This record gives sequence, C-alpha cells and structure tokens, in this order.
Amino acid sequence: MSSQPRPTQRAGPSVSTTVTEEPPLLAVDNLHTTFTTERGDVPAVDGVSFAINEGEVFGIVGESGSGKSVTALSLLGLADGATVTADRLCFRDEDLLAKDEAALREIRGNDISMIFQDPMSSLNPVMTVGEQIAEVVRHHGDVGESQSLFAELRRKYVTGTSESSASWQRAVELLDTVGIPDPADRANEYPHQLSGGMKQRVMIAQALAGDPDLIIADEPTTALDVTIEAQILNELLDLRDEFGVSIMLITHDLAVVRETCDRVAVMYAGEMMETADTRTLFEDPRHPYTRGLIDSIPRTDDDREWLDAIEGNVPDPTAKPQGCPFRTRCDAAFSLCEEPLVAYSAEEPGHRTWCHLYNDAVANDGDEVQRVDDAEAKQLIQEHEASDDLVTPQRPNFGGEYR
Amino acid sequence: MGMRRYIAKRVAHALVVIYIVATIVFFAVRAIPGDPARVLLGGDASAEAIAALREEMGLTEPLYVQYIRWMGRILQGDLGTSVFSDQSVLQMLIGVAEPTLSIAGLGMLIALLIAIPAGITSAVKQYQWEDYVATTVSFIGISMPGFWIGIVLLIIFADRLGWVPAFGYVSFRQGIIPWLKHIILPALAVGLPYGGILMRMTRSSMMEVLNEDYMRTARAKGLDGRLIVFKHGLQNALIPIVTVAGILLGVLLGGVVAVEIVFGIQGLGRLLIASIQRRDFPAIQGAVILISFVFVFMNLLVDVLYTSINPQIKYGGSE
Amino acid sequence: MGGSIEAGWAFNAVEVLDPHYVDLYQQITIFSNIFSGIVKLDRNGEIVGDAASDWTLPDNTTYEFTIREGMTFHNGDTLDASAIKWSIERLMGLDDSPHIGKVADIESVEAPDATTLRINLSRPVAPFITFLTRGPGRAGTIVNKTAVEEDPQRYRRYPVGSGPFELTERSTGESLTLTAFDDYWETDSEGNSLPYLDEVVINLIPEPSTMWSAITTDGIQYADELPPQNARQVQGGGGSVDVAGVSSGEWSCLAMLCNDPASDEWAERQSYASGNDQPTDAWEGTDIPTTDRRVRQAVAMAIDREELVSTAYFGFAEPAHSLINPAIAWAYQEQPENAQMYNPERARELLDEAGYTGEPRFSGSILGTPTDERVMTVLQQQLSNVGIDATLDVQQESSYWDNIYRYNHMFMMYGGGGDIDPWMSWWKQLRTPMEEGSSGAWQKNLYSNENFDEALSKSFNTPNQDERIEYVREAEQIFLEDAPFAMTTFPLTPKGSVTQLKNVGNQIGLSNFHRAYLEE
Amino acid sequence: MSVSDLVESAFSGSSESGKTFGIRSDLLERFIKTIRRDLRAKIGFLVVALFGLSAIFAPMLAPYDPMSQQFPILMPPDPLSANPLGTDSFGRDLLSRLMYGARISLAVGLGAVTFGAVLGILIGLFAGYYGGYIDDLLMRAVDVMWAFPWLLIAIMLVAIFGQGFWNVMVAIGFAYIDDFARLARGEVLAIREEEYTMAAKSVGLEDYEIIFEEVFPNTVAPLIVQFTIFTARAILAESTLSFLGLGVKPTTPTWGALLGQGRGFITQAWWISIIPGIAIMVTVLGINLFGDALRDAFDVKETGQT
Repeated sequence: MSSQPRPTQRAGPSVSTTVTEEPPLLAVDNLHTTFTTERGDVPAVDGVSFAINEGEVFGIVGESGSGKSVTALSLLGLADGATVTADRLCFRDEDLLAKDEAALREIRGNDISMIFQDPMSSLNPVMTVGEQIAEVVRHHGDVGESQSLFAELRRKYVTGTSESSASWQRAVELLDTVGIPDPADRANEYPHQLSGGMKQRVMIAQALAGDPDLIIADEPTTALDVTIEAQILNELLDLRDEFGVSIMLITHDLAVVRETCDRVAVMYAGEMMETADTRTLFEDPRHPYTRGLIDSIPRTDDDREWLDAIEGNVPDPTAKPQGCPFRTRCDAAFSLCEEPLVAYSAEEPGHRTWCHLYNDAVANDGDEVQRVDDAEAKQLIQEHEASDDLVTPQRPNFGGEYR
Repeated sequence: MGMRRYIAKRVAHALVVIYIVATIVFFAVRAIPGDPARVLLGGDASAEAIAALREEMGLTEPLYVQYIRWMGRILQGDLGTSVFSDQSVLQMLIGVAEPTLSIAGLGMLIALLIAIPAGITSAVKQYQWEDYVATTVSFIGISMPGFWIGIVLLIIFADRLGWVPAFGYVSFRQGIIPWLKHIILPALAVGLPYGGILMRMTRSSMMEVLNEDYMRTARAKGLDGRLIVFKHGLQNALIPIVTVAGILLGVLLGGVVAVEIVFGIQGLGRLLIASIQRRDFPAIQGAVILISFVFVFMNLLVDVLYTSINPQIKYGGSE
Repeated sequence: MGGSIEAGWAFNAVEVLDPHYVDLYQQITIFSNIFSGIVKLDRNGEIVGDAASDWTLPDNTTYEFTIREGMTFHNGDTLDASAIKWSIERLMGLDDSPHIGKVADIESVEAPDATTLRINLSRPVAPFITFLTRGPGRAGTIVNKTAVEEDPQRYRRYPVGSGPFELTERSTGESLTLTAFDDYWETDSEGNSLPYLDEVVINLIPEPSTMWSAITTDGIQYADELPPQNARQVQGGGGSVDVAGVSSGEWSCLAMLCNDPASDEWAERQSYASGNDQPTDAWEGTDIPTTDRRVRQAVAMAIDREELVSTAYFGFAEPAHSLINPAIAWAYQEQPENAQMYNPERARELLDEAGYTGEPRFSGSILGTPTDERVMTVLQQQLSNVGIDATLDVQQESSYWDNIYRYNHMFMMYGGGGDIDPWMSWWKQLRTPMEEGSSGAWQKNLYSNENFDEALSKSFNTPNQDERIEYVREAEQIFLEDAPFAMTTFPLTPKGSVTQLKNVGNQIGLSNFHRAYLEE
Repeated sequence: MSVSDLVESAFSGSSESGKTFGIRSDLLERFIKTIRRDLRAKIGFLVVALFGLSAIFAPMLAPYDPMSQQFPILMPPDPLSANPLGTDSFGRDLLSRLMYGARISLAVGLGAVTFGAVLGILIGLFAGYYGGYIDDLLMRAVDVMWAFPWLLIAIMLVAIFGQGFWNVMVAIGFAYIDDFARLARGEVLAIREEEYTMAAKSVGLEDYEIIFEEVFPNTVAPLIVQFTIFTARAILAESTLSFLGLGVKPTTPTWGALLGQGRGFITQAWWISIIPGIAIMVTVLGINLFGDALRDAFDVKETGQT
C-alpha cells in the first residue's frame, strides 16, 4: 500500500464517503456542548463528529467523564443548562438544532429513543410498567387514543389505563417481544417488583414503543451483572435485525463494543480520538489511547482498575491541556501535541485518528516519533483548522424543559 | 392481607399512645394548683360547703383510687361530667368540636390549595420570578403568628370593610354560606402559616423529583412538559408531603386555639383554656384526650394514605 | 309592638340558672328575666312588690306579704303563697347553696291562704327584705316545685320560673333563647300585656372586642356588658349605639392585711374565715407595714381615684371614697366626712410618722385576678409615687381564691357586686370572724374592731330605716378611721343598646327586657 | 418522620443534598462565608443583629421607662411626636415597650430552644448510639410527647408551674425535645457505622468519649440549622402563649403580651396589636432566612422520614 500522503478533506463530507451510499441516518459534525457553571464554562463535548447509518450499531467508547453520555443527551436537547453548537447535527437531513422544544418532542420517542444506564432509577416508581410503555405508544399517536393532559391525568389518577385499550395491548406485546414472561400480568406491576434485568427489558420495550429509527443506549448494561448483560445485548442486536433499527451504543467497555458494534468512536475528555469500523479498530488501532484501551481489555470484569494500563487520570474539563487532551498521559507525546487536534484519515475508509502522530510531516513507527518537519506540520494543521470555521448553528440553553 | 394487619398494628400503637397521654394528663391536671370546688362555689363559699362538694366530686379519695375509677369509666366511653356545667363532658366536646374542626379543616384545605400549586410552580420555574414571589410570600407566611394574621384580617375585612361577621360561629346546619362567612377568616389565619411550610416542602420535594432519572426518561419519551410534571412528577413529590401534612396537624391545632380566642369562637381550644382556668378536671382531660386522639389518628390516616400513594412500601410502615 | 332581638352576654358559658345556686352576676342578669321574686327593685332602685302586691311588718321579726292572684309558672302551675313557701323552704334545705345564709334566720314560713305569706324570723334582720328581691336577692326568687322535684340537676340548666320570659332553648357555650311568656301577669299602664318583645336570643360573646364589633355591625341589638374602652368611643351618643354606665351595686378596693395571721390573737380566729387550721408562717419574723393604721390611711390617700377612673375604667366607674355604694340610694353619700381622698403629701407624712422613710419605704405584693390587671397596673404606679414599691401577683381565679385565704399577701384586689344593703358589703367582709355564724366569714385582711362590730350588729337588728341609718353612719366612720380597705371605685357596667331598642331596665346592673321594645 | 425533618425540609432551599461529616473544623468559617456570600444570610443576620442589639441595649436606647404611664392613652403613631409608635392604653410609650419586649421575647425564644436542644440531643445521642431497648424506650417516650400538640404541653406546664420567665421558657422548650431527639438520633444512626466511630471503638475509647468527641461533633451541622429555625418558632410560641395570657408575668412587656393587651383595642387602636406583630414577623423572618441560608451552606440533608 502506498504511504503517499493524502490531504485529508473537511470532516463533514468525508463522513458521507463511508461504506454506504445513501445519506447517514444521523450526522454529527463538530458538536460542542458547553455547561456554564460558576466555576466557568465546562466544555463537556468539545468538537465531536460522527455519523450513524441505517441499521447500524454504532459504539461510542470512553472512560466515565469522557462526554459520551452528554453527546447522546445533546442530540435530543436533553442536556439541561448546556449550550449546544455544531457545524451539522442532522437526523435524516433534518437539522435537529433548528428544531424548537415542541418539534424535538416529536422526534423523541418516535424517531430517536433512549435507554438509560440505571433501570432502577430510570423507571417511574409510582407507575405500572405497562402504563409507562403505553403512554409512549399513545404519544406515537397511531392508536387514536387521546393524549391530552386531561385525558392522561384522568387515566393516571382516576380510571387507570384500560387493559383493552390498543396502547395497553401494544405495551403487553412489546413486553413479550423483549422476552418478559407472562407479560400481561407483568404489565400491571410496578418497577420495584421487577428484577434489574427485567427493568432494563422494560426500558427497551419502552424505547421500542414509538418504533424509532435510532435507539440511543447509554451504558445499558453497566448496572447489571455479567450474565444478564449478555442477554440484554443480544436482545438489542435481535431487535436491530428484527426491526432494522439503528443503535447508538454508549459504553466504557471495549469488549462490549467488539461483540456488538459495526463501527465505533473512541472519546476522551469530550473529544474524538479515533473512529473506524470495529474490525479495523481492533486490528489496527492508531491512537495511543485506543491502544491503551485495547491492551487493558482482559481486565474488563472490573471497570475501575482497567485504566492502570494508562497512567494518570482524565483531566479536569475546566482545565484541559492545550491541544491534545491526552498528551499529559501519552507516552508518545511530542512537540506538536500542544497544537489543536485535527482528524487524520487512514487507508481504511472511515478510519480517522485525531493524533498529530499521523500528520504527514511526521514520520513515526506508530509508537515513537522519528522526525518532525515542524513548519510543514503546523501548516497542514492550519489547513484543517481553517476548514472548520463556518457559521455554526446552535441550540440555546433551554434550562429545565418543564413548560 | 398486609394492609389490614399493618393498620391493626398502627391502631394498637395509637391507642397505647393515647392511653399514656390520658394517664399523664390525669395526673398533670391534679398537679395544677387551685381547687375546682372553690371555683365552682365561688370564692366566698363556706369551708363546709367546699369540703362537701370535694367529697361529692370524689376529690377526697386517694389519687390511685380516683385514677382507677376514671380509667374504668373511660373504658366504658364515659368521659365524666363537667365540674362547672353539670354537663357530660362528651356532650360538651361534641358541642365545641364542630367549630374547631371546621376551622382546622378549612384551614388545611386552604393551605393545601395554596401550597401545592405554588410549590410546584416555584420548583418548575426555579429561580424565575414566579419562584421568588412564591418563596418570599411563603417565608412571610411562616414568620407570622397565626392569631396575629387573624387580628389583621379581622381589622380589615370584618371591622373596616364589614364583608364578614367579626365574631362567633354558626353551624353549617344553619346554611353553608353563613357558616363559611364565619370561619373563613379564622381558617385563613390558621391556614396561611401552615400553607407556607407546606409550600416550601412541596417546592424542595418537587425539585428533587425533577432531578430524578425517570423524569429524564419521561422527557426522552417526548412527553410534553406539563404532562411530565403532573403525571410523572406530582405523585412522587407528594409522597413526603403527605407525611408532613399529618405532622403539621399539631401546629395547626395549636394555631386554632389562639385564633378561636381572637374570633371569640367557642371551640375546643377555648373550652380547654377555660377549663384549665376553672380547674374543671374532667373537661380538661376530655379535651386533651380528644385532641391527642384527633392528632394521632389523623397521622395514622396519613400513614395509610402514604402507603397507598407510594407503591414501593410494603406495609411495614414508613420506617 | 313585639319583635325579637339578639343580645350579647360577655361570658364564657352560662350554665347554672337555678337562682338558689346562681352566684355570678351574668347569671343573675339573665334569670331575673325568667323569674319573679317576692319583691323586686324598681328603676329607681327602690324595693317594690313583685309576686307580692304589698307587705307589712307587724313586728321586727315578722314579714307578712299579700300575694297577687292569677300568677302562673311557665309550666302552668299556679303561683300562690304555698308555692312561694315551698320555694323558700327548699332553699333553707340546700346546704350547698351559696345563699343559704340569707335564710338562716328564718324560723318558719306560713301560707295561711293562697294570698297570704308570713315569714317569721328568729331575730330582727334589717336587710332581710333585700334578700327577697328577684334579681340580686335570690332568696325570694320563686322556683317551681314540679320542675325541681322532677329533676333537680336538669333544673339547674332548664329553670322554670314565672317571669316575663321563659327559657326555651340553649346551646352550651353559644346561646340561650328567651321567649315571651304569654301568661305573664303584668300589664303596662294602657293594659297591654307585657313583655312587648317576643324573643330575646342571648349570645355568649366572651371576647370584648368581638362584642363591640357585634353591636356596631348590628349583629346584636343589646350588650349586657361592653368593653369600657369601646363604650367610651360612643359616650355622648351620636352613633347607632347608646351606652349607659350603670351601677350594679359594685364596689372595689385594695384590701390591706391588718393583722399577722400567725399572731396569738389570730392563729385560731383566722381559721373561722379561711378554714385552714394552720395559719401561714409567710410573715414569720417580718414586719407587716399595713398592720399600722397610719400606713393604711396613707395608702388610701395615695390613690388618685380620678385617674384610676379615667385610665383603668375609661370613665366607667365612680370614684369610691367610702364603702356604701350608689345603688344603696338611702345610705349613699358621695363624700361623707373623713372620706378617703387623694392626698399624696399627707400620705407621705403619715408614712414618715409610721417610720417608713426608706427608698422604697416598703415593698409588698398585690394579689389580683386577670380582670383586675388594669386597675393593679395603675395602682402600682400610684403607690410608687408615695414611695411604696408594689409588685403585682396576677393569679387565675382559682388560685386567687386559694391564696387570698392564706393571708400571704399584703394587698389584695377585692370587691363586691349586687350589694343593695350596706350589710352585704360589711358583715362577712369586715366583722370579726366568729366560730359560729357568718360574721367575718369572708375576711380577706383580718380586720377586727369591737366598736365596728357593735355598730354593725345594731344596724343589722334595726329594720326601721330612719333609726338604722344612724348605726350605718357610725360604722362607716369607724371604717374610714381604720381604713381596712383603701376604696378605689364603684365600677359602672357599660350596657349597650342599638338606638331602636328602648326601655331596657338597667337598675342595679340588671338587663330586664320585660318593658323593652323596638322603635319602628 | 418528625416535625424537625419537615421543618428542615420546609425551609431547605437546595434540593442538592448529601450529609457533611467532619465539618466541625470549618464550621465557624462556613458561618462567616455564608453571611458574606448569601443575600438571605446577610438580610437575616442584619435583622437579627439589629433587634438583638436594641434588646440588649434597651435600657440605653429606649426613650422612656416602659412602665411609666406618663402620656395620654391610646395615642396613634406619629414619627414626629414624642411617641413615634404611639402609646398604649395606659399611656405608656410603645417604642420603649417594644424594645424592652424584644429582650424577653428573644431571651425566651433562645432559652427555650436551648433547653429543648440539650435534652433532646442527649436523648437522641444515647438512643441512637446504644440502640436496642434503650433506643426503644427513649423513642417511645418521644413518641408520646409527639402525640401532644406543642401548645397543649406548654399550656399544661404553665398551668401547673405557674407563669414566669423560666417556666414559660421550659414550657416552650419542652415541645422541641422530641424533634431534637429524633434529628440527633437520625444523624447518629447515619454515622454510627462510619469508619472513625469504628476506629474510636477499636482503640478502646469509652462510650461517652465516643459519643461526645466523635459522634456529636459530626451531628452539629444539621443541629445548628434546626436550632436556628426552632428559635424562630419559639419566638412565635412565646407570643402565642403571652397572647393567651399564659406567658411571662402578665405585667412584663413581651411582644406577645403587647399583642394581647392590644386585643381589646383592635377597633380603636390598631397600632397596639399591629406594631408588635410586625416586630415579631420581621425578626422571625430574619431568623428563618438566616437558617435557610445556613442549611444550604452546611448542605444539610433533608430526610423524608425518621
């Protein structure tokens, strides 16, 4: 293969030149999510770009605090108190940033639904699981049951949801789909009466209820023990096959990724480190951080100590180092690392690495730098830079969304 | 089934508490200096007459005998006869309970009607003007003596504006409107401070709920804000409030006493104070028992209600 | 005419209305609308016939009454001499009645025929006739045999009388309803039957301020007692409310401890009054200034009664310079010689003479009830002006009565009401306590003076008013000389009525509706 | 669930919660920081300080002797006159009486809560620390107390022991024992198993040493908040008792007593009952604000249950 340096194109278009032809289901380009606190602005997500295609399972992996969950919340405008900006944030070419709260509500649950990390706290303790699913069905709006405030409150506090209603029927059906035994009875139970695994299945059923095109699963298995974990993951994959729904799987666990994902993005301190299809990533990890992660897989059973493979901790988001956030912990760090990060493409289409080691002006054996032509390198970086500054649409800081 | 056993257990407990209260009160009132016989016969009655009456009232017997007698009667539901009015204490209590309970009831209603919506609003609109207004008002409400609110209301609405009568009580049997007119000011006087506390409660409880994961879930489902608050939030937020509402009854009952005085209403509180001043032992005991009874059982009721709105508790109580 | 009115009584709960047990003035003012007496007091405070059309004293110990014909009780029973006989004899049998003393000297009661009632006394009792008045007297107030014998307990609360109104309904702590008694015997000068009013609803309004707003907002048309501070607002009329300050034969004073209860002379004697065999040792080794007559006189002079009237009573009282109150028209003098007058200089001199020259001259505590508080507060100030340091001890009524008979206070707020004969304010209060009989039975301050006792006895045994007045004056002079009481005021009760309500009888503090009417 | 908790939560501004341990060292520091930072604390502190000082220095500040009846009676307020707040029904200067009144009212308030706190905390600490039947016993006792509405307890005690400064103080404080007991107990239970308690045990400290040197200091934060808020309530309680005529000696001016004396004059001299009421309101409001701020500063957890 030729090691001929190729000028990397702008991130946006380059995304679309990946495996499939038709436009991606979700396209995220240079996403920034910033929380304003009295301790100053916190860039939780700091320039993230990726795309998810129809029927694909896309993994985002990173340590806790790497901004992966916030990324997910930002997509649906659920990142309270944060200001979200991006060059591009499109679902089926609809600009999500342009949508107001009401419009977003239409998307949530219907087109994109979420599964949260902790099923214990993510289900409403005072509502039967059946109702919690049924209301999504109604919200999805093709059962023709009123979902006005009054109607809903009457159902909740007075009549209860009738078991014969279409929405309830569908809820039971869904519980069955996600493999809950005698769903008709279960539907009438409260979350605290179900096991952790059951709860997570309920969450999944709930996520399916609006039959969405994309399910964002945020650490869906962390709170569960290993045996259950496998079941749940398989459940998800089956659904993908069954309904052709795409899944964005957020996890800190590369092993999970290897089992489930088609493509994966590695995040660190709110920034992208590397993205590629799963096989490539595991066979040819280019980023030192990615390598670190992969080296540590054998010890996945425990999710705290596995980072011993990489010394040090994630930097405080308010005091992130100049340039590459990882350089303080990186063995291969060198002169360019304080320069702003840009994406460098590898041979594999869609395999991109945010690490100056792969600047064409740098010669390296993948672990160590042999020679750097600083002047040329910096110039190349600036080209990337320049290509980034265009007017970025942004969603204002909504604060709490209970209006 | 669990529920029934739980209630039975709590009732038993409540009865024990009331029994102890009753006992304490029995001896407490006898520790109050002053002789009922003398009060009854008037200051200048002859020593003989007084001695005779004390005999008749059974005050000459040793304390433990009196106590046993009294307990015996209590168990037959006989609270004795008022020293002062020759009237069965039970009748007296029934007579005065209505106004007091009317005021307390309406007061609590007012409190809840103000507190819950205001609390929710200021939680949802946290750090916006609605929140600041509600919070300030509630703080002021908490900081005023109820009876003083009563005085102010009386001056404005009864004395100056003459919208409602300033004194007394008419039973609802004589018509709802007059009844309301007589108790609205007292009810406000007891309700506002109480509402203040409840509102603060609702606010903080609601704010906790708003931060819960399941509320985020609800939003991720695409439900609209109001629906989320009232369908997913409210019930959860109310769980602690229900308990509190019960506890606060004590505060409220206490408030009613002073308010009755302000509005010259012949209620339980008034009877109690008067009876203490007259050393009317049976009446005092009756009143205190009744009050503790209401208090304890309201809380029992609240506990049951609590378990019913919170599916997570098995009837082991709210411990 | 006719019509019905709402009235307000400043009282917590009017329960007992059986005149033979009634002790409180608020009760008297109610039942004197329900009952007839043998005699009654007319609007000038003169004693006139009620059930009796007339009476004579064949001798000093016999009263012979002519009883009206055709009188009936509310329950239809006829009221004749024998009914009255029964009523009096009932009282004579009630040991636990506060009024039994009034009939103690009755030897026998006879009713030879329906219209003649003869009462024989064991000895002359000058004030006896006043005992028989309908209102304050109570001894001669006529109760109904059938009703009493049916259920004496019930009778206390549901009395049956023969007065212009009958008690038809009552709800404890709330109200009593008086309905006109159709067969009431009396008619007015044009022969219209009395009473004019069909109904009087008596609301119990213990709260003074609410009583006031009630009558100003026409919630009630009559107030048995208004808070003086409000009443003073409408003095001089003009408003929709008329206020009359009426004397109910009430007097009030500062009683001063005249002897050490533990002294040899009194250790035994005090028990006749107090019933406590053990005299208090509260005074052991301490000197009691008020045992010195000069000190008592000084205290009496230290009291500025005008200021007291205006500040403590808002004008609803007469300054009291002696113990005979205005309701006793025939004996009352506003300022008899040696009357107790305000004179701080002289007071200081007297205290100097008595040897109390320090700063303060001496300290003592005043015992009183919450109702005395205003007066006490003002007195405290006035005493301090002559160098006496008084602390206030306000006790609930029950403990007040306990304390007062322990004689452990130097000063006591004390007074009486409904005293329509000097004897009523003197005999039990100031005469030397005796082991037997009522003499000095109510001694609050351990006063004793043979001459005073003597004068009282004489006045007690002389029914003839013209001779009697001599002894009364004699006793009064001794009283003023010894000053066991520092008189303060003769309180007036502010009675309020809306201007349309006319002719309520307020003699001696009563509220008699039997000639009252509403003006169209 | 006890009144203490509900009041706590009722007054808690922040929904962020989480117990703070080992705060004893920086307690004072936090105090001062709070006052400097938090507006509520500023206002509250100023108000309390203002009334506190005017109470302490009343003899120097008050224009007249609060007892001397030297003015015309029932003079309406007039800022320019000799009696800016008017006179009462004895012609005594209201401003002076208000200032002297502050002394008693505040003293009773503080005293009462101190009494309740000391007893309650002792009970709570022992109950919580020893657990078992001691716990049961003490807590049942507390339960019974709790079955009386506070006013009942107070009225009874005053009726039995008579009026007067100390009696009223105790009578009011008595009602707070159970609340403090519950709070202290809850806190102890929460931290009994904490490492340092264990450690202390293991090095063989005496129980009382552990309780007072290890456990107690760590319950301080919530207790302080509790204390502040209850002081406010105690002042209200005092006013109610005095108003009912069951307060400190009827003749001594306390805010409640002033209110009570004004009662008979509502229609003609509103100021006698309104002005002391305002004084009470402002003070209590101040204390409440302060307590509220403290809670946030100490980040005291609001528990739903006992």
